[in-house]
Amino acid sequence: MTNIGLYFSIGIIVIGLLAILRYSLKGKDIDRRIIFLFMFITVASSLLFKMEFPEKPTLIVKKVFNKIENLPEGSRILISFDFDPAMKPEVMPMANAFVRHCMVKKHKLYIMTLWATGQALMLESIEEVLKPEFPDAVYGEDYTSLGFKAGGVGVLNVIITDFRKMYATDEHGTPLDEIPLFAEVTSAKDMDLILPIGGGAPGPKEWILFVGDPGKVPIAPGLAAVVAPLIYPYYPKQAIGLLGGVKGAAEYESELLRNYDQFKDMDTPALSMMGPQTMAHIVIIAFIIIGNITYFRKRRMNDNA
Amino acid sequence: MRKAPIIITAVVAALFVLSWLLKSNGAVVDENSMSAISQGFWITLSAFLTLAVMSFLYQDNPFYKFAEHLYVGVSAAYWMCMGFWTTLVGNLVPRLSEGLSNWFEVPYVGFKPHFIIPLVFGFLLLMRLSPKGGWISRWSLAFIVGTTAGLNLPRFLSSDFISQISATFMPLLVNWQGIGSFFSDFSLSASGQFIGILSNLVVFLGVFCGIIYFFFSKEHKGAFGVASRFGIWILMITFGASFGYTVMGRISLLVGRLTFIMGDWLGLIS
Amino acid sequence: MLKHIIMLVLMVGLMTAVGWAQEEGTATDSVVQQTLAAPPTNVQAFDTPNDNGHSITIEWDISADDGQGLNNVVKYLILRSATPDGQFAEIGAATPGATTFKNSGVKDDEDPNYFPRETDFYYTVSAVTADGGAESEVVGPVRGEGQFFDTRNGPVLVGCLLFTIFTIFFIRKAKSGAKLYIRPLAGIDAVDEAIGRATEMGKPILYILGLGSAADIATIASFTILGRVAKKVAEYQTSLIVPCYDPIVMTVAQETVKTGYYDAGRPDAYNEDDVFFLTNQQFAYVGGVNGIMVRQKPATNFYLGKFYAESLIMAETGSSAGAIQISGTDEVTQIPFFVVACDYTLIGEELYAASAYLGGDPTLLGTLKGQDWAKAGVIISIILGIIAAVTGQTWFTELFHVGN
Amino acid sequence: MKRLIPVLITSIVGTVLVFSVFFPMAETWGEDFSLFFDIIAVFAFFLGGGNLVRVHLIKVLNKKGDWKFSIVTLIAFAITLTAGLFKFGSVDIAASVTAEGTWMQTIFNNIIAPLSSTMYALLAFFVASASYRAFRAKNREATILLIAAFIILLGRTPLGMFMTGWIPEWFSIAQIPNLAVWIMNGPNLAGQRAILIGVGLGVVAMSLRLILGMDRTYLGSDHD
Repeated sequence: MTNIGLYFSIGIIVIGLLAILRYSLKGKDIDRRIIFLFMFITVASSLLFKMEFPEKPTLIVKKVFNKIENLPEGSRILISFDFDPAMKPEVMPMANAFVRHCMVKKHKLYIMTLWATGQALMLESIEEVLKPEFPDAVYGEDYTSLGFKAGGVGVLNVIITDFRKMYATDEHGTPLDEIPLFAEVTSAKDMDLILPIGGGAPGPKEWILFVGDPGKVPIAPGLAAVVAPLIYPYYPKQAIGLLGGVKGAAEYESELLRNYDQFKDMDTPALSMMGPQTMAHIVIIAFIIIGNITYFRKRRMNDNA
Repeated sequence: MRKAPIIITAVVAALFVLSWLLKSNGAVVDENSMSAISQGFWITLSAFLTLAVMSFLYQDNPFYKFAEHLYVGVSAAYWMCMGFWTTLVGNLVPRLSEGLSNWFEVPYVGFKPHFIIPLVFGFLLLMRLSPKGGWISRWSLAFIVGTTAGLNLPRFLSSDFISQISATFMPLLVNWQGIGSFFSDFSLSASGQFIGILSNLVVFLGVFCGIIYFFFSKEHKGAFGVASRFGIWILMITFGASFGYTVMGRISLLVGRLTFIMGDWLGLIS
Repeated sequence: MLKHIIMLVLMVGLMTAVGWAQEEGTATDSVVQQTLAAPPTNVQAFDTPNDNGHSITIEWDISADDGQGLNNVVKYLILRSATPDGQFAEIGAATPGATTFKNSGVKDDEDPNYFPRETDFYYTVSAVTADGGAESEVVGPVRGEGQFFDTRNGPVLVGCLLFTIFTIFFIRKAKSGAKLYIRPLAGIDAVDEAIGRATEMGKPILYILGLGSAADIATIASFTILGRVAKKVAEYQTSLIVPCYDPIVMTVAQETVKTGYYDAGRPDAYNEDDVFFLTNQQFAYVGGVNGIMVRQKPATNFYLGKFYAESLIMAETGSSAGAIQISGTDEVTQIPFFVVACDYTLIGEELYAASAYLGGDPTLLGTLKGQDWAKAGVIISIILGIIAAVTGQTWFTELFHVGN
Repeated sequence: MKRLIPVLITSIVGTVLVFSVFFPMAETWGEDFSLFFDIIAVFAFFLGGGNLVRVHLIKVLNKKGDWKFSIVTLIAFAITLTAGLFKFGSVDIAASVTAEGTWMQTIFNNIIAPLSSTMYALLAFFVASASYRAFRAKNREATILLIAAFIILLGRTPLGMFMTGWIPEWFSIAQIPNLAVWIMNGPNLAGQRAILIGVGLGVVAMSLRLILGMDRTYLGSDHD
């Protein structure tokens, strides 16, 4: 049944593209609202009729996975949710994959956010992934959350030397000194790995500049696609690896699935998002080609005239 | 012609109510969550707002304007509240007043008199709202500017300058094993020397020529011009690559929204 | 110039004085011996280098039964006491295989996690098995002491000083009237052309300063270019629209435009309402700007300053409205969108250079020269660094080593 | 006078923060100033809110432009502010503002989240139309840009492997996904680094000018 729907919608898209191609051969530009409509149909139809593709992890993602995999049990890992609902579909899968991986490896998890709008998303990850999937995890002993603080780099500049000065209490109002996870932790330098997830400022770049570099803490950022190219220069010295966009997240999810049987039923939003992604990419590529045909046609017609 | 907007508004309102009713009917209720009616309302509102924003793609219209103005008001207040509770109550109150700390149930750190400074600067900043006292808010602005400058100067010098230079120090020849193996393996793996050497060479030349392109004291002629030409090509590859890479991110945002509309709201996908 | 030096010296003096006037503290204690696993050997405790004094680092060689021998070590415990034969208290643990531990704490003496400086401590490390721990010999006394200078940041300090000297030298040179050459940029010629086009078409010019604050370098560069554009606009008698995102940016922009009109000799043509505050919410701002583009159809759009995700929406709307577009930003993530959607783009630093070129302000020109010298330094260092890497001279790379 | 004091403030604050990096003894000062900054930053949110109310009130009072929509903004602002400051729906004053069951959580999940993410989602459409309209091989530079984007677009999807998966392992660089990875690690890294070094220098130079009091643009004019 789904196959029929899928072929049908692909058919419509292809016929539509051909019609535009014919139009563009006359050297005319199409209204951009038609392009908008195409994008809508493409993404909607490929969502409706599920498509999934296998993912092979690239080296840069594998390095992050191996780092978490090979850290000794009980290592301290800090995850920072530096994003808002607008970036959520892209980076939330990474955050959840990191949480799962850290918990299954029995690392100690420290969760925080530099974005006011990240607070609710941080909670969502704790409530919907961490607690139900790892019911044995004890708050304060296996994981803790510091919540949001305003100030961005100002916050980072303080926690690089002293957590308690910035956070008198955790998110629930418990003083840090009463939380076992903070018993031996003074500053962000005591972390074994930091996983900043985000795509704006303050975000992964600030973590590298203000915590990773001065404190020599390994950083493995999970990035929205828009900033990923920007973070490449920091790899591999200042960032041990990175996850870029949904594809990075999908590769990480597939690594988790491959290595841990217990995750075989987990939801894999990034992997399932790769279907619509692929279709949309193909349509965009088609539009680039059509655009160039129009351009050369137009130029030829002007030359002849 | 004046009738059209009224009809459209009426139709949208009717659809809104219909969706509210339908969603309230099917809502899952447990003891912790809100009532079915309010659940139905909120999910309908979310869907309405999503569609209102998307309608901008066709053209500007009153629904979009409504959504936009709502967003502006709500988000400004949201940031204020978050800042108030986390930073003012969380970091300032415990250093100034024991009574207030107990009232807000935050652990009192002890009286730190110098924390009156940010309080004063904060109020000075608000003076900008008054027509006459605007000039004094510059003191706070100066504090913000000074902090940014002081934080940025050493960090950018260290991470974006010195570390970036030393990251470019790469041996151009990686484990050379003779010309035969050099030309026999064009793979990306660690054993592929050709690509390893090519990558190092491209990074070196790219950084070198890119910096030459951004060199403003000399006219770009002769050898300098050639290098700067190559520099702009490398930059163009960079921009093309970034653009291509970003497309993925933008689409996932759309996927996220459509999943909500078609799944959570219309129930077409599970 | 003298003022700046005096200010710097005063600051150094102040900071040093503060550094010496810091707190002191107290401590705790224990000793037992057991023989279940071989104890760790060669234990050393020393003041952690390059810190504020509130920590001590302990290092040891792993127990003979850790990963080898009986292979029964489950963890190491680090114990501390104020006297060599007093009560030793556990202060931390390390995983098997670990050989180092940092005993650190907070500077605030009212905090339970306080770690006192300049106080003698004795340490012992215990290799713990399921049946109990085997303690090493006691080491100490050792005390945490604050270092005056963080040597790991040596390269940064040197870089800082060199760059400051370069910059001040060139600013002074520029101020003394020396002609400093700056090469012409493609985007700059386009500015005048675009203003001329708007005049011919009888349509307004739209100037967007971006989302930055008045302290952002890109915004400041944009102000200079805005001044130049305003002057030209006044000369050609076209109109200018400047919607602002930040109220402070708006006041500065109003001044800039007004000055431009004065310089062109047409102060009467200046209209305060041309430069106005729109809103400081990202997408609401985009909505407003898009509205202006669609309704007033400006012939030329300038986007110069700090931009984020809104860049593409504005540039796309502008180009579909048929405007010539000139853009420039140092926000690297947005440059590709501008390059694709606009006619001219000032890439990153070119924006700063354009403002120095157009404004002719000696401070800007001087800094630009300083930056160019620093870039020459980068190129030389990279070449030397590669030669050093090829010939295996690691000391050269070490010169650029920042951090631990 | 009106200019000297702010310039002095900038210099002192900036210098202290720079020094706290190099001299561990001054660390406490660096921390305190960062905390001051965070606190003043919250007042900047208040200033933003205040400005918003002022602008929209003026619009409503003068009945200017879309003044009816400004009422929406003002009401939304007032309701959200009240809900947040009084923590409506919260069981415990120490709990976070957006804790489970609070009004703020409802507002966030059902108004802020859909609005902000849909605003961003519009970008997907604009990216598509920009690809169509602007990615044209007009000259050499534009062609290079186009090809790079094309390879990355293909390489980031399974389509790339599908098209070039047959190429043997020893020449795997020609497989599009590998080529895409190589472009990101090679030329892209080089280009980004060149820009990074340049912009980094610009930021350093700017910070230096501000700390030394040579740049006062941010203060605006003397009369306001």
